[in-house]
Amino acid sequence: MNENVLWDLKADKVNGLAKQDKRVDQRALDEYRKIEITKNISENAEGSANVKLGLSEVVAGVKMILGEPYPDSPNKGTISVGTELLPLASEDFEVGPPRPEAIELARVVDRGIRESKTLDFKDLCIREGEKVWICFIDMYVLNNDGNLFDALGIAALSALLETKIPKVEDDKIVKGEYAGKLKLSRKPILSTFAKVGNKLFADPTLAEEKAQTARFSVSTSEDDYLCAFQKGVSGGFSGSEIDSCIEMAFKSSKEIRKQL
Amino acid sequence: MNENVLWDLKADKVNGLAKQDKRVDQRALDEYRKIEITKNISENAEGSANVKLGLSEVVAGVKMILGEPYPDSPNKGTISVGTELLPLASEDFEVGPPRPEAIELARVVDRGIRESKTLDFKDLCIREGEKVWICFIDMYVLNNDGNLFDALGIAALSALLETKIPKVEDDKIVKGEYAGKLKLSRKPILSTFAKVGNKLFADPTLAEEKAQTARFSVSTSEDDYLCAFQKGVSGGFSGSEIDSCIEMAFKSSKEIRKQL
Amino acid sequence: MNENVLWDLKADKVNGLAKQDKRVDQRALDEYRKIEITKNISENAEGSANVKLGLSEVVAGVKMILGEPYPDSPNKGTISVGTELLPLASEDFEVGPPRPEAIELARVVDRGIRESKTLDFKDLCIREGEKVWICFIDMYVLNNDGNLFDALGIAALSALLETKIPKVEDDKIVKGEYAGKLKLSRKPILSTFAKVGNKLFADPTLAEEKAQTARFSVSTSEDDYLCAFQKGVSGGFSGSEIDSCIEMAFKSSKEIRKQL
Amino acid sequence: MASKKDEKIEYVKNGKRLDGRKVDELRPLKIEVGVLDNADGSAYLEWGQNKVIAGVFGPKEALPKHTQDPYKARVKFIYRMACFSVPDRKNPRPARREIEISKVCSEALERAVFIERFPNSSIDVFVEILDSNAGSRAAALTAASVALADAGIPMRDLVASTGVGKAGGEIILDLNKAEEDAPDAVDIPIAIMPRTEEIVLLQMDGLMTKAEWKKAKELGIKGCKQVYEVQREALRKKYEAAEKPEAKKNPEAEKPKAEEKKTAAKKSEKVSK
Amino acid sequence: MASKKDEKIEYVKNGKRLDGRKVDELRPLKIEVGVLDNADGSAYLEWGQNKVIAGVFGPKEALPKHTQDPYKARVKFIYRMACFSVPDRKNPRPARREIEISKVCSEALERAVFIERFPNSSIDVFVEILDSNAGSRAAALTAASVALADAGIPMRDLVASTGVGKAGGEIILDLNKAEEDAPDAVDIPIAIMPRTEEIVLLQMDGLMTKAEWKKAKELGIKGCKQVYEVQREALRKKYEAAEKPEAKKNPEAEKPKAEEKKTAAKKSEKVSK
Amino acid sequence: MASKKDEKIEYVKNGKRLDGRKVDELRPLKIEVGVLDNADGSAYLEWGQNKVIAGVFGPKEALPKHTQDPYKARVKFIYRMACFSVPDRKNPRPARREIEISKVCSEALERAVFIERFPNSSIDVFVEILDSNAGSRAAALTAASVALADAGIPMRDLVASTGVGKAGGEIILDLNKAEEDAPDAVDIPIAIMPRTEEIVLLQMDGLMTKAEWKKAKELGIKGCKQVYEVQREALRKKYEAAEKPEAKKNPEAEKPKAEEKKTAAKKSEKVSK
Repeated sequence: MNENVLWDLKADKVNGLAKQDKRVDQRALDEYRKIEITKNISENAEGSANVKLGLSEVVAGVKMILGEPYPDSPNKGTISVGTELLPLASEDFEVGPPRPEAIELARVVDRGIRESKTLDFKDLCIREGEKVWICFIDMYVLNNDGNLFDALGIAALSALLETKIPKVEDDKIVKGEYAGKLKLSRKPILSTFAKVGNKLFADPTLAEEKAQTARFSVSTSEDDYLCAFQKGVSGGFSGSEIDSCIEMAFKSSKEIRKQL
Repeated sequence: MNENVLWDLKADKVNGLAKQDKRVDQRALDEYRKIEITKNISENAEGSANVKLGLSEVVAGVKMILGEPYPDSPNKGTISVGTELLPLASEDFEVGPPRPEAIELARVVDRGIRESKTLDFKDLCIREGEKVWICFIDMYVLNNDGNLFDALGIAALSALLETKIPKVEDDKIVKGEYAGKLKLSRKPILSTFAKVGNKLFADPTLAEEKAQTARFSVSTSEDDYLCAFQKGVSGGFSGSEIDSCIEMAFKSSKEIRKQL
Repeated sequence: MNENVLWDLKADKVNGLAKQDKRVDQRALDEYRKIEITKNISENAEGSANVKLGLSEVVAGVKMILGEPYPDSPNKGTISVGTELLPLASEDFEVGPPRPEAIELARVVDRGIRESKTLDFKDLCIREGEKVWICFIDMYVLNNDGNLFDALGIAALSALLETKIPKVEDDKIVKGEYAGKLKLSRKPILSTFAKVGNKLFADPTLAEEKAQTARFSVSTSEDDYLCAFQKGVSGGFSGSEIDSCIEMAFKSSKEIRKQL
Repeated sequence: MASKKDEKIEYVKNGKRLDGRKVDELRPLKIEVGVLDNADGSAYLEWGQNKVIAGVFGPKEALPKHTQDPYKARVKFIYRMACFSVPDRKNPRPARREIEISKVCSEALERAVFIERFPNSSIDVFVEILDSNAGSRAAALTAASVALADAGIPMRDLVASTGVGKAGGEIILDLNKAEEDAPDAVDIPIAIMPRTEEIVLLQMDGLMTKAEWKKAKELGIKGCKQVYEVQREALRKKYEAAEKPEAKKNPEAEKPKAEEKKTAAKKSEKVSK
Repeated sequence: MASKKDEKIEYVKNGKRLDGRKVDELRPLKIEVGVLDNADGSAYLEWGQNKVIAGVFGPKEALPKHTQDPYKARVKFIYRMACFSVPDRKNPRPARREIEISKVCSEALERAVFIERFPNSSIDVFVEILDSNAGSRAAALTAASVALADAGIPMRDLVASTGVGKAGGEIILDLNKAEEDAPDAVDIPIAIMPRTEEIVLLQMDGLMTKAEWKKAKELGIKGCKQVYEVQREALRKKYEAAEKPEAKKNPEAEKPKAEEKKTAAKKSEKVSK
Repeated sequence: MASKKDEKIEYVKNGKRLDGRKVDELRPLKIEVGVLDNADGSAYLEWGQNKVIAGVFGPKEALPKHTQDPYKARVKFIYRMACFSVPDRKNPRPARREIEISKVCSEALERAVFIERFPNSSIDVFVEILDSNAGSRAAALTAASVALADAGIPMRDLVASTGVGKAGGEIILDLNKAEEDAPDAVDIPIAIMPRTEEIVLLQMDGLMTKAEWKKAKELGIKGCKQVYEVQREALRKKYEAAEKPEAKKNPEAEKPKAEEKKTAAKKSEKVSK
């Protein structure tokens, strides 16, 4: 059977059940799939993590690289976030330069971290105007069963929480020696919701994403801040739907934060 | 009706009229369309202009950027000219890296300015061997109704004539402060001619370009210098045709120069 | 007749003769085609050579460029090898970024030279940690009649053997003056073999490459070292076939070395 | 990336912002419709210092073929900044920021356009930013939506967009660059279809409480509705001008309406099969 | 590019290497089969510090059309390193090294797969290196070959691979990074089909004599055979687990076997003609 | 970009230039025809220090399909410089200069070739600069035109090209690098079809008066005609050699003539429809 037809049927099923407030895998509408976090999956990375969110699986790794600061913020380092949708993760992904989907994922995860101010970029300054840390967070999708936003968000944060800062001598990194851990002041969690019919599903599976008319992601902190929003897909939300998503996000993010 | 067929018909009409020394829009063979120049269309640019040449419309903007000189001319700055054929300007233009057409346009405009010596590149030197100005002229085509060469040439010159040089302190640009205007000693004007049948048309429209067998552009200065030539399209010119173009160019460029 | 069908017929002929230990051009199985080396084919290059191997023809040129050393080898310069399969060399080659075939050729030639230690990269250091020579070897295929590996290997070595080191003053190259020749301590020769049926052919022609099931290249030095291997094409070799190739390579490379 | 200014700035003082605006006041907004000759629809927009031009082509056959959807048109939205439209020269290659904005704006417009009426088609929207100072994506989306209407593309409603957010602890509409550089700045680009208030674009950067968000949401929707009025007025002017033929720029160039094009597209599909 | 260490290091002392291994001893090798849900076949492999994941899709119609071979399938092997898998961050764009490794590994696997049974098809093998420390191409090829078996692709034999070479004058199996950095280091990636000992991948870097090569060859083949045992054991475990249905990760997701797919591919070809 | 030399240099002294040439004298020019085995036509050219190789393939079906013109062939001319052909190493990626030169040379050759005889076809001309010293585009075009003739492509006339211009106030033919670096240097690449003197390529850089241009034009046309003689002589030699079969490089490799190919191309079109 044609791949697209198969997904159409799955989406139909999702839509049918949604009318009865039900999901194919019998989760509650605001319920997350099982999360498994494995830390330090790469010794070459300064910090790394593998995250399984149901059948979705991703990895993230951090490399701390010496660089020069931007002229307009001479006493600040920065972060740089990249995502690759590996072709082994889905028949839909291809070899090649990052597609808009991958760029959006990277940028939303980036904003969730950056705007939460969990990292003080001044901590990443080594010598004002000359040497700063650039914290590269590279993320790879190994298996796509939906909600890559949240899986990648958790992986990036988990990798950062493990990140050791290399020792620096004479402006060069001393391989294998570390000067301490990266300091994070918050744990921002990205929570994504799919609008299916007029229902809101937390942590959508791939089949639910095929059925969704709109998507909303919100990054929240343990001290009750909203840090970032991203609305996607060609449908809309009412203002109160957005507020419902935010309420659910604050609740579910608390649970996820415990597992970090 | 097929787009190409439509243009073939328009070109036929141009060719038919050319035999009677006439043009579709009733201009004389050496007559330019109406030119409208709007300066300072972008505050972020150090100088900018919008130019309408008939229904062709382009913009040019100048950014003065600090850079290092070439090793073999340590006391000189330089210019860098780019053109983009925006897809909103024509159904024929596409998103993507610059095509040979765009590269030729940029390079001919560049030579018209550079080779006229209107800019003394030594004026663009800040500290010999270390810091010079690179004068980036970025041009965009907003609507294509033919003769982009001349429209872009006028836009680039108009933008340069407005260009303010940013103030520099400690090798850094002080945002929003200026140390004077860019000095231009000449006003080189690019004049382009289409060969239609055995006639030479100044300032060809898009329909005339579809009918042309050859194209010739010449940049001339107010002090009677030729500064640059560019012959294009798969046809040829006799030596005396080139000379006719040059005569017409000196005449029409005087008129255009008054409107700057 | 279809191009592919033609090559299939040629390959059939190669295979047929192979059973009788014969080759289309009547060479012995371990015999090379005629080699013609023309040195200094480009004055702008610090060293250059044109090599004809039968009807295969390639050029290589060396440019010595000032650069910075890698942080982990501050007292060493380096080499960089590139290959372009020019479209004029074969109907199969196209304009565009290098294909895997071109990258493999460049990297195998690179390893043959680099790993033979014929160049002492410390000789390429000008000032430790700051200035070193980068020796760019750029190679172009002008006509492909098979065994580009060996033709390019000979061309690269011939170009290096001629290479003059530019004079340096104040960290800048003095154009047209030289401080001596590049020092090479070995003459590594790449020798390539095609497996056709169960026979091993030295220096395969293009038709023989179409018939081969596997390819093996080995770089050998005059002091009896093996410097590099590369097995290619979707077939395999027995260990003793590899050893036969190595024996043949030591023999034929001696002959080739005489012609440098 | 910009350095945050001294924290002691008061961003709202006696009900006035640094540039004299009230907290719920947009920067001056001006839209002109039908400014490009070749595009099927177009608009030029000035919004504070932002200057934006938008052009629309389509609906036309979506190419390459594998991008065609037999159930609907795609809206291809391309947002690009001119190299000189920012304080430091922008690299001409599309930045990841431009690609992301293009994606979210495409999705916002697909909600508004009756895409299901144009199977296998593409509606191409190109926006070039000629000058910028905070809020260029709202400007781009607002201009694009007017250009779509100018092209005669049938839509549920216009999409109206604005920025809203926080600076110096105050919830304010349509932040300018100075306000976006506040140490506590929050920027929320929002776009709605004003008739239903359906939110079709929503992004946010920065730290804000739920209470602040609720206030910002109200203000943002209110701002979008002001934008909507300017959009409608601009379209009204164009139609009025169209009734006086002498005002037309190029009377000869009759453009086929989208609905007619649709039929043409269908025919050409048949031929190409 | 790495700087060579002090020449006085003894790489083998009392029969033990720096990391305690014997000269003919592999680093710890662990393979898990069927770790990815969407791929038709997959494997996760740890080999010393190397960590590798491989996924296989196919056989499926080779696209674009002009890449189709009417006589056989192609094996498209893509080897990539995660940016964080090396001591210095790798640029995300594929390096020339990655492209060359992809090419030679494709060719090695094409020898093992019955490619002639799948005309016009592509068998896509993707390998991502998550962590590395010498020998990542042998790890990639070893994992890929298991993933192909997991996908039910018919093969002459598994391809088993290892590194072998020289450090400090000693011929040793499966060099680690410290050994690869020896001043006289020689690195020889080798892969064989163990049943026939046919060599399907062979590369070499460094200076070695014929006698050294002969010793290395023996040791390399021996090493590949050890790798082969681990591959077979991993596959055996998977099949045993498959017989206990409760152990299955996702019992609903029945994957079509390659042979069935082949028929399907043929059908779709007919349709597309 | 080169720094201009001291202005006191006399570029012509007692009728002689710095390199001993007269004002209307070309640098030594040598053309060899049919130097490449696989190309349908080819030429190797040395002109002063410039060394150029040109190869022609076609006419053949233009691909991709959308580049086909039902009324004529396109001439695809690709001009590239070897990285080592210039004083500083050239980046291997095609520079904007190379792309522009390729475009104007394509257009020049399309005038000379009977492109209307080969609808939907492409005639591909590749030129590689192996060494350079001012005038490489004239060298490329001159070589390409001979290679086209060698390929049996029917042409109105050969295209002959040269540089002409000004240095130290003197109008001179075929400037070398030292002359091009004169502070008042003007460089005019020109190409004509010598029988009609039709100008098919003309570019100019620098400041010159109309009177200087007229003098340069005369001199340029005269120079092109000298080049033409060398081209014809080279082709004559090749044909003479062709009549002595033992002189042929590869007697077996009979190349189909272009006119025959045309028929073949038409047949294959029918098949492919």
